Amino acid sequence: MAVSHAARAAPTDFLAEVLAATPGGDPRLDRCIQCGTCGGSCPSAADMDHTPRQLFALIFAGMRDEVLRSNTFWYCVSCYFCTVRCPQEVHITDIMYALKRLAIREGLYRESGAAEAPAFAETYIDYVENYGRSFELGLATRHHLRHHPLGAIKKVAFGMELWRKGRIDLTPKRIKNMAQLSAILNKAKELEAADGRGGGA
Amino acid sequence: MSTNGAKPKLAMYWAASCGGCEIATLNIGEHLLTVDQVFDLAFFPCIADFKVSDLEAYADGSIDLCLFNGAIRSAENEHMAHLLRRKAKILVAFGSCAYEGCIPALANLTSRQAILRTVYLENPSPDNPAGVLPQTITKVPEGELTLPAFYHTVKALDQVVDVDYYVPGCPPESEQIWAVLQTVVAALSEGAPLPPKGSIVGAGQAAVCDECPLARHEKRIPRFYRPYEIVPKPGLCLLEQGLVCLGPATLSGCGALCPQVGMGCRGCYGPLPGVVDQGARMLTALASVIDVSGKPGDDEEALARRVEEAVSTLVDPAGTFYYFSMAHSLLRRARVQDDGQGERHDATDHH
Amino acid sequence: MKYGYYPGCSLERNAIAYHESAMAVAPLLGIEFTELEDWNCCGATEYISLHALPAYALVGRNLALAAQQQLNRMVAPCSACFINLAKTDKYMADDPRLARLVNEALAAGGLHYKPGSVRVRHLFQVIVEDVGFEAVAARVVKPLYNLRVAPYYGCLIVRPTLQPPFDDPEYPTSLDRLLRVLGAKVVDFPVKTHCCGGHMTQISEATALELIRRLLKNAVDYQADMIVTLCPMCQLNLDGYQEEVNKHFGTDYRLPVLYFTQLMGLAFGLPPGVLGFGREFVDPTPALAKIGAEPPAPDKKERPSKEALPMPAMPRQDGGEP
Amino acid sequence: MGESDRFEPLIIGFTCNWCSYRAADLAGVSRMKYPPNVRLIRLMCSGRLDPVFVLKALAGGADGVLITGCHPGECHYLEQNYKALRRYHLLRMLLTQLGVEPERVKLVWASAAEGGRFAEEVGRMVEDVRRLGRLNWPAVAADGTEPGDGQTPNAGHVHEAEPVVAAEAHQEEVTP
Amino acid sequence: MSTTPLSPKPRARIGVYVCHCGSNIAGVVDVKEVARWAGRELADEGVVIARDYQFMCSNLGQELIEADIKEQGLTRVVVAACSPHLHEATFRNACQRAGLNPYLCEMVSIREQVSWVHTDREQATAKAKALIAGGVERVAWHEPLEPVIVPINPTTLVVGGGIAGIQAALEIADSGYPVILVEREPSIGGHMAQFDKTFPTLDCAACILTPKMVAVGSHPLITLLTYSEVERVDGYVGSFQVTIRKKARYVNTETCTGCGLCIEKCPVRVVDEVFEAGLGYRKAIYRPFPQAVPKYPVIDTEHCTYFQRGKCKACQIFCPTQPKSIQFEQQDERIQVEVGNIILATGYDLFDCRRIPQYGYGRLANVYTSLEFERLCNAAGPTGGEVVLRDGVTKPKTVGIIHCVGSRDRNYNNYCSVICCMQSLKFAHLVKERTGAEVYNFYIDMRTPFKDYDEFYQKVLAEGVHFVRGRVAEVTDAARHPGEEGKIIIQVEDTLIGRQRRIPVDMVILSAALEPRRDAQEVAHKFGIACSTNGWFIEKHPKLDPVATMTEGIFIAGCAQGPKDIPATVAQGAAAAARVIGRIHQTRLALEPIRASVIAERCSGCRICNNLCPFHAISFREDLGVTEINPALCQGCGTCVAACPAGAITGTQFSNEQVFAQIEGLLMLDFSGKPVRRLEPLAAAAEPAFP
Repeated sequence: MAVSHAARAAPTDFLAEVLAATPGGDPRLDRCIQCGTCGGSCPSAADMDHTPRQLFALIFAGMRDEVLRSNTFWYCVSCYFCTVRCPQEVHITDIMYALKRLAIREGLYRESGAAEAPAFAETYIDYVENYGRSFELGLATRHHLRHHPLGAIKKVAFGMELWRKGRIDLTPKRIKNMAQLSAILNKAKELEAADGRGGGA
Repeated sequence: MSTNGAKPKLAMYWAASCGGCEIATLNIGEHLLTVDQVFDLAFFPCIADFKVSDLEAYADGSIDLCLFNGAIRSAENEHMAHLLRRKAKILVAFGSCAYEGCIPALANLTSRQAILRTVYLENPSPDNPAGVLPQTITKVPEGELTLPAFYHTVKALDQVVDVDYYVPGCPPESEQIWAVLQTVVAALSEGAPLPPKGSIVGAGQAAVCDECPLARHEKRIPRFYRPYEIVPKPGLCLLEQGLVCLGPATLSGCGALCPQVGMGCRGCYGPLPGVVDQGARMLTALASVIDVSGKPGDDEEALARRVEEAVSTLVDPAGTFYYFSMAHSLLRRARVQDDGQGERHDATDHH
Repeated sequence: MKYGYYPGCSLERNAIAYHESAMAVAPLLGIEFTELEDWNCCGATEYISLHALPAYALVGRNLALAAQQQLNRMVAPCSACFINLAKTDKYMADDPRLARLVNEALAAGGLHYKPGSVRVRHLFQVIVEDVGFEAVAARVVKPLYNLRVAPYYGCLIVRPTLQPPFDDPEYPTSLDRLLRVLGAKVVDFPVKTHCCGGHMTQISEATALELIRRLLKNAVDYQADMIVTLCPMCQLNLDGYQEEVNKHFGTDYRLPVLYFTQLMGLAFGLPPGVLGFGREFVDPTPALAKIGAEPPAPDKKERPSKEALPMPAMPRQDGGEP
Repeated sequence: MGESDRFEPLIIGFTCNWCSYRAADLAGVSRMKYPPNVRLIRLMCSGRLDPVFVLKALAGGADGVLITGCHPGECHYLEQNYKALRRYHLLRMLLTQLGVEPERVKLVWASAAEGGRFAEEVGRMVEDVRRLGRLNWPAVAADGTEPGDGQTPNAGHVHEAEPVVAAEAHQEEVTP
Repeated sequence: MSTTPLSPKPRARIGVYVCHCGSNIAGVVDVKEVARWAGRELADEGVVIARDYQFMCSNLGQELIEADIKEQGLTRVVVAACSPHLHEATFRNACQRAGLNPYLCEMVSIREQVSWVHTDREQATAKAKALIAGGVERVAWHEPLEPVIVPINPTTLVVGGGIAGIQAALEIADSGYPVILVEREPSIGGHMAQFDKTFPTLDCAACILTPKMVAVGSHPLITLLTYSEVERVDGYVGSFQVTIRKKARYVNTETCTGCGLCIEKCPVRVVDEVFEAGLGYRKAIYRPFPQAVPKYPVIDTEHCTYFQRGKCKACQIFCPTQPKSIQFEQQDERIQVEVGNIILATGYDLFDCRRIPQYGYGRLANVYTSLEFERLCNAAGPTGGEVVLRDGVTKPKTVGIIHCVGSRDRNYNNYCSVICCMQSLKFAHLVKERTGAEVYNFYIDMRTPFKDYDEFYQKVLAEGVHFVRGRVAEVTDAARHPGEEGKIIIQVEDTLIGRQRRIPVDMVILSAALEPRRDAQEVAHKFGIACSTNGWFIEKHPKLDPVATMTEGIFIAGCAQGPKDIPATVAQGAAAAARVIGRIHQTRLALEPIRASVIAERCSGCRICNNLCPFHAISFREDLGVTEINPALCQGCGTCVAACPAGAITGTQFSNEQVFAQIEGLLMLDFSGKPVRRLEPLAAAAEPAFP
């Protein structure tokens, strides 16, 4: 397929960028032998525009934009099947996380089919950063009101059902030492920004 | 050899030592009478009042035999070594200190300044608010007071003067001493041949194990123990029980006294002749039989960690392996910083 | 046995049934919990999708607090919390750089965490490893005879295999064995470690519903009366979204989804009231009604025909030799 | 500090005849480049490596010693490199006590096929030892008298400033 | 009572020869300067002549050295050129021709270690000088050595009766030397005997193997010990003493005619885990297969009713021979044999597919291993060659064949098992041929090297077999759609279209990896050889010496050395045989005199060294209380030399003196080549002013 030269970074650079953005020891991506075990194992492969394997091939080819525009990693459910099955012990799930972060940093995810995922994540961590705990009701409602006002009705019904069964709070809980948590998270973000490794830690 | 019928002259001097060598010498018992018959005591400050001036008065080479014990730790020691070398026909490095540094040379693991500080400042006993340290020259109204310089590195006798023979041991065994004296006497009186210069005399041929009655087998040591940690099984080689014993690396001649009472050999008779660095020999021997191995495909870091664990049960290798031979070891001393922070570095410091 | 307890956000409310039943059975197994003081959310799979270091710092705070409160043996009942806590500890150990950065961040909150100082395990893992099947068996007073259960592990309790893997990441059998000990009939459940859809319910519902359908279908194919889970997310997706699945695929599944702790409680003779029953979307009472007083007759093996070829020997799942 | 006047450490390397010496050969045949600071001695096996060789080299003026052998489990004499490994660790303990930074004595496994690894490790070690500075043990052993302490008898060689001893210098940075 | 000190450095007349190697060395090292320097500065060290020359290894170069030895009366030679692994032999021979003991020559590598790895001319030259100084100092301590000569016993032990061992045994025996062939199982034949057809020619394994088996059984020079295992090995190349345990057969092979009546009458049916790979049955008294060599059956006591419950004896009752050939009282016997060389052809084990649960083997009835399938389509197999499902009757309509099961996977075996691709192609062909089913092959990379292999691939392609490039993710019976009900579904990414596919089939065949024998490590230790990280026996050199090992007199052949197909296995069997025959022809063998020895009077019997030698060369003489080293067993590694706390063990060619001297030499020059001021700090200093 025709790829404009501009879209193609020097192969090794992008691979290096991805590796650097993946913490937790050597992610071993450079060992990939393109066997497809990941793509074969993935429960949501059907929804992905590229199978993980293809995505890796694109990374090796240095096709940065195409990779970061892909919806593949947004459909990753982090079930770790690919990771434990990979014959080369590539940390695939972690790489998917890394790609999500890079895509967000580059603002490219919006073009991917799964524009909502990051939004949902944002709403989620909003609560975590303000309360220290997640908050299902707020999470679900706020997220859905924002992104599908219509679908939200259904969601609210679901929420009500949860509430009826005593499975949901109407108000979020806040941890005691929120100040400490905020300090930690802010410092962490600062470090991450300074580091400029696409959040590779 | 001895001129005009006059009795040959014997000298015995102590440098940095504990006096144990003299006591061992006097322990030869009734043989002392023979010694007295055969020799003129020319210089023996430990048992009679001799002055250095007396010694200086002798013609060079006029003393037939000098037993020099003690290490060279100060300028005075070295001065006396040179003096006695001049005066004596046969100079013997007598006992472990003179031979290879012995306990005094363990000071080489730290620095002169650390020692002076410990002794004159940090000890509970001294009352030294001004923090005065000994100086070679101190001016006082009456004039100048002098002290011999205190060396940073303790040396063996043969590291400052030429030595004819070595008698190992801390102290040397009395019967060995007597045997040595007999050879010399034989040489002096009947002109019997002396052993070649540089020989170790008053010792055996092989290692201490040769004289050790404890049962020995193939060795596999999973970890080491310090003497207080276990009660050794009687009759069984201490090494095999994980107790450090320098017997295998130490010249025989003592009759393996220590191992027989359940105390590992400390190595006071020094290495076998021709062996460079007794400590290293013991180190390599012990390490070789540490019972940590692996199989193909083992994680190399994990393997290294297991080995490190096992060896780290051997506390203070330097002090253990160079108990007596520090001055004669290849490295001779520890490398310490100029500020005199000469504390010995605990082996567990490194990762 | 004393453990630190990290409930995680779900168990506070949505999975409160899990929390209550866990608290009810724990004392019978000699387990004593001390809840981690002022714990915070583990970030689920969301936080790490946006920021790496803050995500690890977020979890790092929990670990640091645990160490500070001398809770060196932590238990997390939620698979996602468990994996986040355990993974952060391991990655900090494997990646000194990460460890340094996380600790720099923690320092801003006056905290520090030394990798390896806290061992985090899943509640189920603790029951298997520390309590043991014998001790569980000793507690059973009302065996769950006749109840056909599909043992559902989900992904995160067996994957990724953080040291030491306590069961097979593809085909674990410890939950099967536990349920057998409780007297239930465990059906073969090939998809026992497949994904429940996770947070896809929020992002791409269609994707999630298909994953849920696969699980429900397989359980039904093997005539299970119910699915037993170890994880709040799995329970919510399979139970709460079952109606949605039926609408979406025109199916008619009515498969209760319970926590293993709830079944333990029943087998231990505890009243359903203390086990958080009544909060399910799919009513389990019909299924539970099947529980009989008598052990079912062992299903007879039909003799293989004389032409049939022998099958390879497999290890017995009760841990014994084949 | 310019190329010209930067400190050039002298390192004695020990190789086993079957793996690491052949790795060195391979590095040569493949024209890989590494700094000329290492001078090799061929032994039949890393099991022949007598710690006394290391001490001898250091005492004789070497700034570091590189010990190489076959990977564990691949020793051509089956299991002798395990002995080398044990000796190495005990020796490091000893050297640390004697004020020699452990980095100055390094054990590296290199198979006959790992010419690249060999070259890399040599380069790395030269850098490490250069950082640690000159060892100059002959001067240490000769006298080691600290200057300016008011008493320098038969003042020998001026004792040069020593680097901090490894034991303190190289604390694991991550976990205090 | 007195012991004398160290011996002084011996005086020597040393010649130094520096090679230009064309521009290989001279291009970077100032060779002429180096030679000049050596002649001038190393004179005190004993150098009497130093020359440089274009190519020292050329005849002229060698003659130069020979001439100097004769005319200048050189007693030592140092050649600074390439790696000793290239030309040490060359220059040693030159010395020998000139009447100088070859071991008085030392090589210094200034090409591989200097000119080829360094660029700065000055620094390279300096290093070259230092290396030569090291060589000069060292060579002075060299001693003349004579090779260790050992006689070679003409009998050879072959361990393992698979095709590799069979080939080796026949080659040696046919050339007129006796062979003892030891096989663990009741019959020789190995894995090959289990196969149906062999790729790529598809000729039947039995048809080509049986004649060889018979030849072994009837060969006058081959002693066949089946149902036997080697227990211990003593001695060394030329004269090994081997202890072999002959397991009780409970059948008297003297009288047994192999009629097989006992087998027929035996009431106990047992799943045959070995020969039938668990797919078929045998009796408690059995012969692995009809063409077994030898033909005598054995009793499997674990399942025999008589041995378990003390009654039955059907086999004995019905045995037609007089006296009866069934002997329940038979015992294992130990036999001692003397051999000169040993060939290990112990083969491989098949990967246990249960270790990959997602492939369903053991849980899903119709998932087979490659070995099971071999038996399935073998005319002599449990189904008489019918390719059917586990029910024993149904023919599959769709079959999936999965490559690389347990191979090329860091979770199991991180290597390619070599034979799987061709084997899977063979299976595909056989399935088509026998059932006409649709066949899918799932592969990562199709590897068909070697003669006629790729042609076979072409043939199978033409037969309409489907090939899916992708490593199978899972094999499951969990149906998602009506079309999948009752089938086995193979889930895989078809990497050529980049989609996940689920392909329903009736039968799955797993091309399982070849693994080292479970006891390979133990066996290796018994014979004093090594295993690689993957567990295969290590050859002496991967390319140039693939059937020899580091232990003199021990050779390896076949899959014990690594996965390989039948042609390669046969070739190795023959190669090992050729090496052995060569040895036997020499009648005597000269071993490198690099050996350790104990100075008895210095040995105190501390026994530190006693368990350090993997070649069992070190033994303790209880009577003398000292340790001894057997020079023929010693391989010269020097570990004991380095370990002896008393310095009582010396090693020729690598003595402490030699290494010390070399260290001193290497340190004579600093980095830039300037001589280091030899400070003698501890020599008697001038008498100090007192105080």
